Amino acid sequence: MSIRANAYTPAELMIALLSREVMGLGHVVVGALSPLPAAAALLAQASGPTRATILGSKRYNSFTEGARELFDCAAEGRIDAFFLSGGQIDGSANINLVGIGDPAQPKVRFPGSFGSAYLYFLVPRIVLFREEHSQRSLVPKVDFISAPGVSPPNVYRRGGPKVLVTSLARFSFDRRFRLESIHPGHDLAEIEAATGFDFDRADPVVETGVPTKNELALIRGRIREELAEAYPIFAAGI
Amino acid sequence: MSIRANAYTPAELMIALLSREVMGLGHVVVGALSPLPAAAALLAQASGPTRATILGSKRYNSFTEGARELFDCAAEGRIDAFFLSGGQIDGSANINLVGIGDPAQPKVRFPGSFGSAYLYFLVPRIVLFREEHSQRSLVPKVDFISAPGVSPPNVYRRGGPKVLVTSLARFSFDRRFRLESIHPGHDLAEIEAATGFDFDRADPVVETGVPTKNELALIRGRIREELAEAYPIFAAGI
Amino acid sequence: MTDVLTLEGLIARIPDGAHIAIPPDYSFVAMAATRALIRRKARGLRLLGVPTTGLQADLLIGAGCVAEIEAAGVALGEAGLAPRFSAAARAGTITMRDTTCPAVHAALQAAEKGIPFMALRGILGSDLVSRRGDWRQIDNPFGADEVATDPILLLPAIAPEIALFHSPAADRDGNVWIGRRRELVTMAHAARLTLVTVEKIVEESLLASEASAAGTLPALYVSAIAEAPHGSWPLGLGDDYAADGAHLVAYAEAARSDDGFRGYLEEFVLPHVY
Amino acid sequence: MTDVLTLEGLIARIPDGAHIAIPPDYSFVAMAATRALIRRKARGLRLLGVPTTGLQADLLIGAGCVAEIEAAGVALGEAGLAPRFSAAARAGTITMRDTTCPAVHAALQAAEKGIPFMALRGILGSDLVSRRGDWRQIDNPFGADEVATDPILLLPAIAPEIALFHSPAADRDGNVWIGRRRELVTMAHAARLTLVTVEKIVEESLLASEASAAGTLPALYVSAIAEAPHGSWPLGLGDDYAADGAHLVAYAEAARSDDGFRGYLEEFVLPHVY
Repeated sequence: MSIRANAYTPAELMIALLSREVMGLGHVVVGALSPLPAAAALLAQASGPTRATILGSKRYNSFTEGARELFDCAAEGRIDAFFLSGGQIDGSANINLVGIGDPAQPKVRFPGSFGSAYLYFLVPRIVLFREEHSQRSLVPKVDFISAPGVSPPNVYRRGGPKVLVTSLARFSFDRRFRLESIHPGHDLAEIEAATGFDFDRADPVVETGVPTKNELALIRGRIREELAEAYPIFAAGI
Repeated sequence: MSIRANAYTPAELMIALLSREVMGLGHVVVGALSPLPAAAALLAQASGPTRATILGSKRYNSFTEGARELFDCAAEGRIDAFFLSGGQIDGSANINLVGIGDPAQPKVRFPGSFGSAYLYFLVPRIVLFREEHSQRSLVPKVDFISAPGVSPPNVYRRGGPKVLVTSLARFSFDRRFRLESIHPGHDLAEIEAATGFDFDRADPVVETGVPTKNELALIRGRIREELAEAYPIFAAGI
Repeated sequence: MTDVLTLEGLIARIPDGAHIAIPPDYSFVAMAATRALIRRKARGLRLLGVPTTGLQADLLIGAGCVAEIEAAGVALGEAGLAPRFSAAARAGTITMRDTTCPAVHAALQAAEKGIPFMALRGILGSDLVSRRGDWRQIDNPFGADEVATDPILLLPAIAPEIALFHSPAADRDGNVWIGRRRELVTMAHAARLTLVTVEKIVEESLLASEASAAGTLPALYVSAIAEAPHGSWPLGLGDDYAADGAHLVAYAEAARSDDGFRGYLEEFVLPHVY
Repeated sequence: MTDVLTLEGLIARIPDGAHIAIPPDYSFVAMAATRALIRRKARGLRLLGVPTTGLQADLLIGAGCVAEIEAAGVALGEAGLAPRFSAAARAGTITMRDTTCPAVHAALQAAEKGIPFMALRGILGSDLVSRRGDWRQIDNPFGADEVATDPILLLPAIAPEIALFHSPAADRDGNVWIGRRRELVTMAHAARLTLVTVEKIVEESLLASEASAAGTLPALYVSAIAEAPHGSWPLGLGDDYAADGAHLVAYAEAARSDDGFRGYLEEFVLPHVY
């Protein structure tokens, strides 16, 4: 491994990459149980005009109408970006947050769909993230569609998945995934082997830009501190 | 006039009679611009287990969800009685709070329907009141139905008008008005001449019970004080 | 970001013809802003009373600022009928869209939730339904009975261009105190632009404690604020001050005639001292 | 009138088989009441997470109190998956009704408004729709386009039998502080019975000032309250105390096995010291 590749942790890489996906947007919201996107949104907020709303935080959450306000806020067009993940993600950007196997008696049970089935339609820019890049997480077809990646033209839809960031690569999405860049230290063959769905390739597929000194300094300083309120365990581990 | 009839004012008679219509009920609500019913509800509250909610009051209004809570509260079945009036009231208990003549350019314009079109259906016991007992106020057919007195059987309706109290008499209502009692100092001929709609007669039609000493003492003391917060002008005139 | 403007700067954000949601007379009415609107000769406004209105609409109507008004009621409280509204309605110089209180709330909640309509019980058989034309009746798809229909009204969402009100306080970030007047929150959520005049701008963030946050509309929804001390007068404002009852009675008397109303404007509105 | 009861008296109001709405783990969860429910061997409960749940449901499921659960998510926050929920779902010993957060809020709002359903955008094409069966798709009657359909989902109202939560304070009249956790208000409005445990009962009315009234659920909706100091532990409670993270991690570890979970119950639930 090069010195450059050693200079940051996998989590720091994810945080930097996810923050670039929302940099400069007006209002970026992060759901529950999402420490990596929370750090990324705070990094975007620290670097520009972005307002970051972090569910689970009191400091970075100005909602005062209870748990439903996030969803009404999205419906009103006041949220520009949101992060989603999935136990499984397939080539049509369908995400599965429910489980593996028959949903009535699953082999593996995930926590549940949360707001995905709604926000996937209402927020213009959905950033998908999945650290584990494997045939197990990126599948040909999800066992359960918590939220569909694409909809028929007559279905009211103001947004959807635009990009997927994993620990190996970055894909764009427009009805199909397209490999845009590969993170340093990995190659196309590795990604092809680890991806369960078909995808297109950008021409050229470039190398992902590593975290800058400035990004790393912010992550290790200000962002870590800001994150500790809502994600104490995760922040301690950065 | 007898001494007895001189012992109370017309407003005191209305307050006492309206309070008897809601006495002992759990939750009685009074809308805006309704000083007589407000006094009546406070009198019921002072005399028994009733909770009186007075819109326009801060002291006798525990709603904390803004102006819509009254209506949601009624829909949840948490309101037992409400008072309504009308610029016109007809023999089917239709009430008109909009105006006389063509609604697009009325000869007389009333303030509007407020919550009547809703609460008339949702609150079990609606008490109608109209001080002016005349051919002008009690009409064969209203010019505009703000809220209908009766509905077809398939229409969801949990309540409606049960009684009408005027300065002359008390009527019950069950698809038609029925004269139940005549206030002291008045007679059937006077009421027949002053009423624009057909009505049935109870057998016998009795004399309305006058305000008791206790009712009058409460009205002139505690109720007047309690009322002054929301209706200072009216309370000063009692 | 919420802009901090002068009263005139805030009013300049309201174009002629704007669709403006306003609160009822007992609560947080932007009267100083209303007088400023009259001074700048606003025209063609479409008012939405949430769910009713009174003095604010009566002044604007009398001053010729209003084309249309939707409200469940227009009256001056204990001071009686709204004289300029009544006169304009009789003359047919404004379009009155009669409604009922819960229909206004439900339609704003529909806009808040980004849904095209909200169902509401009651109302069926009222002439309001036939007069409006934009409400639809359907058979409840969840009706239990296989034989009988269960008619229910659907009300289309109302998303006002502007929500305009007055509040006791805002902070420098633009968070606005609304207390328990939560129809103001719904108005702001449903509206494209929310403009708020305030008694004062405070230094400490209203979101700093859970206690004050509970009664706060976040700056996220507030386009601009402007200081306007005693800005609800002659109406009252929460715990801050009561309505000026004598003034309201005098207004109701003066506004009965065109001349009397003009005299009122010249004394209390046009000089820009109130 | 709101009754002031002991914790056990309050819990006695919850019959076996009751349909209970509960808040998410980050907010006002009645954990002391949950332990009391386990001690009294409640059975057949149907839980509604508003809109999610975590430790509370996991404990009740592990202790055999739960027949069915409807929630948009069940997890222990930073401590990871909910082990007893996952095990029961795999074994098929509970019925899991998967949903999505805004659908829970909308269905409770429908109950609050006394309407049979609420429309909601999104969701179409999710397997949630086909799995549930109680949601209906219609063509939006207000659709602008004469040719194309505009499919939209209708969700039936959910009116829980009981809303159960914990709060920092109530007053003697039964008014309960909820701050900005307004989903608790919606829960209480929608539910037939609302039972609240509180850190303390205060002497001054929470409705005495506009400032405290803004964050208060009125007693009108509160059936009974009971004092339960530190009653959200090991979860956090607003500004009062943070979650006990170490305890939650230890629970998540212990609850991975039947034996570990039984040991947890014996140490922290059955002795009635917490």
